[in-house]
Amino acid sequence: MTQAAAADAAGGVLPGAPGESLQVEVRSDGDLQTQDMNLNIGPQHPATHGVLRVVIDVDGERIVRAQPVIGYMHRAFEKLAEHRDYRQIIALVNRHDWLSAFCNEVGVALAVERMMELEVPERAQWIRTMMCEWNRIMNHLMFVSSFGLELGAITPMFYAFREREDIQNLMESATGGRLHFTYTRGGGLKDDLPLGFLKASEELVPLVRRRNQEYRDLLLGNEIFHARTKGVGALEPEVALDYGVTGPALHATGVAEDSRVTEPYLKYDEVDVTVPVAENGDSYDRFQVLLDRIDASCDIIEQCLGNLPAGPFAAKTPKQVKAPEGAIYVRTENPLGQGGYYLISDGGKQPYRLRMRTPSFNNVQMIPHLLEGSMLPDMIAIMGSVYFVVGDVDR
Amino acid sequence: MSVPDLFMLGALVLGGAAALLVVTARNVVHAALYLVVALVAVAAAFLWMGAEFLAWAQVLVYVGAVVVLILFGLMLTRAPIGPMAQHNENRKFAVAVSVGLFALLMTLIVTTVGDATLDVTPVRVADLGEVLYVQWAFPFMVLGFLLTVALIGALVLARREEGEGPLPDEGPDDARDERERAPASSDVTSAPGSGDAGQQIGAP
Amino acid sequence: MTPEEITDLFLDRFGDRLVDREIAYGQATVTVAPDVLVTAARVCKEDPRLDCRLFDFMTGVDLGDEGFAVITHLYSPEQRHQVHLRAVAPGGREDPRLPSITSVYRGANWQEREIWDMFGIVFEGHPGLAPRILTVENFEGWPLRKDFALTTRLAKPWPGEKEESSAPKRRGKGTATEAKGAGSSEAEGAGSSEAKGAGSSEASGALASSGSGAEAGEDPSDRVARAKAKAAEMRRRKRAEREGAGEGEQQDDHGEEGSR
Amino acid sequence: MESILTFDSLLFTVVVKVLVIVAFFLVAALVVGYLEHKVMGHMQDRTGPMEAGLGPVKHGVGQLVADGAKFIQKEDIIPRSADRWVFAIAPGVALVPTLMILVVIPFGPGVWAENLDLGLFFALAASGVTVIGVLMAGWASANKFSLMGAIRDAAQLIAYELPLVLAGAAVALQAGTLSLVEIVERQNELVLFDTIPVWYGVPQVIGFGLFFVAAMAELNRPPFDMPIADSEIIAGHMTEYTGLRYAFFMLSEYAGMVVLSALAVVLFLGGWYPWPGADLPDGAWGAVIGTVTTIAKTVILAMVMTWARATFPRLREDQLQRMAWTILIPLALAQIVVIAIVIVVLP
Repeated sequence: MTQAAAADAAGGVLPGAPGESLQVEVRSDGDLQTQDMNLNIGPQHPATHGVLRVVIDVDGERIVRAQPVIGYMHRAFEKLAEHRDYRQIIALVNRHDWLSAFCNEVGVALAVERMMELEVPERAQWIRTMMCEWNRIMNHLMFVSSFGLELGAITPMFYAFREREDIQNLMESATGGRLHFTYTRGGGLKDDLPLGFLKASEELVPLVRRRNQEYRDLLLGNEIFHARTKGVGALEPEVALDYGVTGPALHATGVAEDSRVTEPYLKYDEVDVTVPVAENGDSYDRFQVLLDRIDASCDIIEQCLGNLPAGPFAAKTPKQVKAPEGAIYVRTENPLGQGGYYLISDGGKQPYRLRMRTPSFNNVQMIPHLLEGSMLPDMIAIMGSVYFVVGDVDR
Repeated sequence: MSVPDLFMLGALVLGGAAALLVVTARNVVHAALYLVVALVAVAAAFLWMGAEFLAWAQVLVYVGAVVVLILFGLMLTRAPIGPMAQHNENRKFAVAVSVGLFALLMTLIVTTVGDATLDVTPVRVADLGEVLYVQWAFPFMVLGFLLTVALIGALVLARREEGEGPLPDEGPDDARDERERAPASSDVTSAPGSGDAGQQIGAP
Repeated sequence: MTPEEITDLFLDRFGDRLVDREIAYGQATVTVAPDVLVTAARVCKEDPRLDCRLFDFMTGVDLGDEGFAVITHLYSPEQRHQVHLRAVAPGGREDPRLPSITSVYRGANWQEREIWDMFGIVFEGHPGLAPRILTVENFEGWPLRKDFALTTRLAKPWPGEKEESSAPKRRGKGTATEAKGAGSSEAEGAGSSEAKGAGSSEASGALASSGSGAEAGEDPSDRVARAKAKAAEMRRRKRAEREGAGEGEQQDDHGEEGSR
Repeated sequence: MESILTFDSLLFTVVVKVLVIVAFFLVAALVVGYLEHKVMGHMQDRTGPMEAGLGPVKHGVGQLVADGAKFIQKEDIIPRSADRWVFAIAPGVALVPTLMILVVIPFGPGVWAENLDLGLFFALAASGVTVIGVLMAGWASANKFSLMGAIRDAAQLIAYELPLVLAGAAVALQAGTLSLVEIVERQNELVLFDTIPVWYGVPQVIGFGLFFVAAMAELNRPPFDMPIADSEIIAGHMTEYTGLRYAFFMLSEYAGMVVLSALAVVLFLGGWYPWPGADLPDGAWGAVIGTVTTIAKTVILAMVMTWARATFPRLREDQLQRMAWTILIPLALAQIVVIAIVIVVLP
């Protein structure tokens, strides 16, 4: 791996320390002497979605070497999880990918429930499914807006946040949270849906659909957008699988691996789940898949609304949630890709080990593969379309 | 001494000082910036002598294009901040040559022009156009043709370098093919280009 | 392939090099000897019957005295089956070492770096484990090992450690008021509103969040008073902490207050 | 024609002209800046600051004034490794050429500071000097992002100066003069097919488009804002600037919008005449109507630039260069040839 080799060559020290601001290295191995400039994109940079740092070497505007540096947001969640009981972990896993809080919650709840062989009421499962999809739309709107912004189109940001706000209000009415919902409990949900939630949902779905079409027109219908994204950062399906890239980035390469379909959880086996795919795996396709996924989520929400049964919203659980001894791996299709919790229990109140498999970690690892050889402005188009949340990378 | 004389003197002093600084500055970017001052002072001198067109052409071509290219090239290759140690062994030789050249030119100018008085009535652009496009139309066109040939030749040279250069070719990606050697192409095309602009504007 | 077929396949292929096989929750875990780990990974990827092309994740596990194990999860998008490939690192707790599978899966690079960072397991043949990927460069120790204590827990033991029965009385009479369907609504069909009594929904809310400090069936004014008392208590505790060593993470304070 | 700002004393005239130009420069930049904020805000379904006002007029009109006051108070930071004096004077160097162009722009009959024989040439020459300030800022900041921004800006300017100059040259060709005042006058006399009075914007619609696009590229306006692309190189040459110096850069951007829009109005949209072939009354009324007309047209063009900013993503640097060298410049040259032929053939 080039980045690791680079770190080794530098004696394990990454280039770009504060003092060497304008030091440039002269390469003399070719006829034409050019100077590679060493640039630190991040940890404080407008385009890195948080504190991701990418050390790049540029030759003019072309990136010769790229090396992501992560860990600036490492909060030791896996260690903390070993010192929390299961209901506290639900509040904990809200935090690593703050844009997909509900989907994360569901993952850990599913792991515990499956180990305890807990029967979750139908209603709770349907509500969870619906909430996952609302959360997915919220997440995708964020990336739709920020991708436009990174390419220099400021307007989609304001538009998408309008819908995001509506969905946030909707979810807040049910969960009490705007970002960290903590709505799931082992065996069900914290609370039933409030009055008027279904009506509001039903009104919101067509609105989101209509607005989604607007984004399509606004961005996908733009010549400059095409020029900036088509053929940029094309990812091959084999490489994507090799790196463990999942989610929209994988679907854009034509691989329709989506655990909602291949390994259904919650009520995904009872609804029609469309997995939008594309062919080329470039930034344009990744973005298109993202927009299509919003529509697909709208479909699922409508089905959930139609199928929502009456009944209890939480199962009767023992006072102390204790997973039996053993290990289980639960995969969920999070908005950014496949999320997973590998839970090893020794029968106690706390997990013995909880491995958080986050989509962003694998996605970011793949980024140098796309960056090397591309241009500096393409870096923005690539990093903005691989879709990651830095908290999800570092955990 | 009249007001124009004072201005002229000012321009000469400023330009002379800037020109001296250009060669003595220890920082190559500073030198380029002093060059801007020197060139602007020359433009001012042209202006006071009634050669308005020449003055603005000086600004457009030399300040707006040539110096920008110099700065551009410096920054692309290396533009260290702070003074540089200059290990130029030809320094004394350079001084001798420039002093000699200056003396030669001054002698030539003084002997040929002497103390002739200058007519500072501004030249109308229309007259300039008349001279360039009617009286000297043929030499002007030859000049334009030569510049075009030079332009195309430079382009051809730059192109070849791009294809066979030491840059590793990394694949058939379209975006990669588009990377242009920006300094080379702009270098080649813009200097004659600015001349082009001058031609067109001079048209009556 | 069913998990049974997968374990059988490994048994055929590796014989006595297959240390252990286990099927739990429909997931097959095969433990191979460290020297065949790379081969096993290659088999997973290239054997057409397995065809696990999606590299999912790797994780280390602290096994106590036995040392450490590393589990690699692999998945086949076409066949929709998964394999947990497990290997116990020889070298015990002092010098755990395993061969690197970066030559098989590119994605293993960062995952192995993370395991090295967290458990100190050295992967032989890895292009470069250093610098530490998640912790800071000069971090000492291996944080996810069980003998690496969480500082906060040293300063203040986990409140939830106490058994449920010894928890304060105010834990609520949740079970008494378990009105099973009461909290649910008659939300049938489109647009119908969910009518429900506030009190009853709270009861089952407390039930669902088993012991999350939810107080069911109590007078609201009581709750307000207690919330105030709790806030005062929190403030007092924080002040005491500040005056004391001032260490310990604030976020760990909410032991029993939980998520409410 | 004489400028209305001409008085008996030369010195007094000069002082008045300088004061008027600087005042107009500041006010125009402020107004266009405010309009951009508000127009873009409403396009984006948001209002922005609405409370700050000047007296009874609200709708956020006082916001930019307040921002200006804030900029003045802010600490002026010069990075330690920066080249101090170059860093310090760079914003001024970037600002002055824009101010200079304003000298030759006629706003109404008699409403101009100087009617140079070579007005157009002067304006185009001055507009090319702005980049020196940017290069100085980018280099002196001792910041790699600044340097990249400056280099991009220089490359962009070199590429777009040509279409700008060539589009202007085509107008000069048709008008037969380089004086901006005379260009406006001749433009108003243009009658197509002996019946339809039109401005140069109609026969030279390609030139107008080229000029406008090139002007936007020169001003680093989106979608040509790579030199200050915030998501790529933070803010390009402005990265290290704070306070008043930063405000200077912003000022030169907005003033540049005004100046180049006004230049486009003068060259292609009939200057101070409200409609083609119009006749303005002599004296003060004509001057007032003419000035209002010019300013209105200028603001409309500036708002088109704002519209583009709210609509388009950013182009890539190489795409921009490609566009300049392979589309705009050949188009501009072809246009000049066509116009020259037409002028020779048709008397």
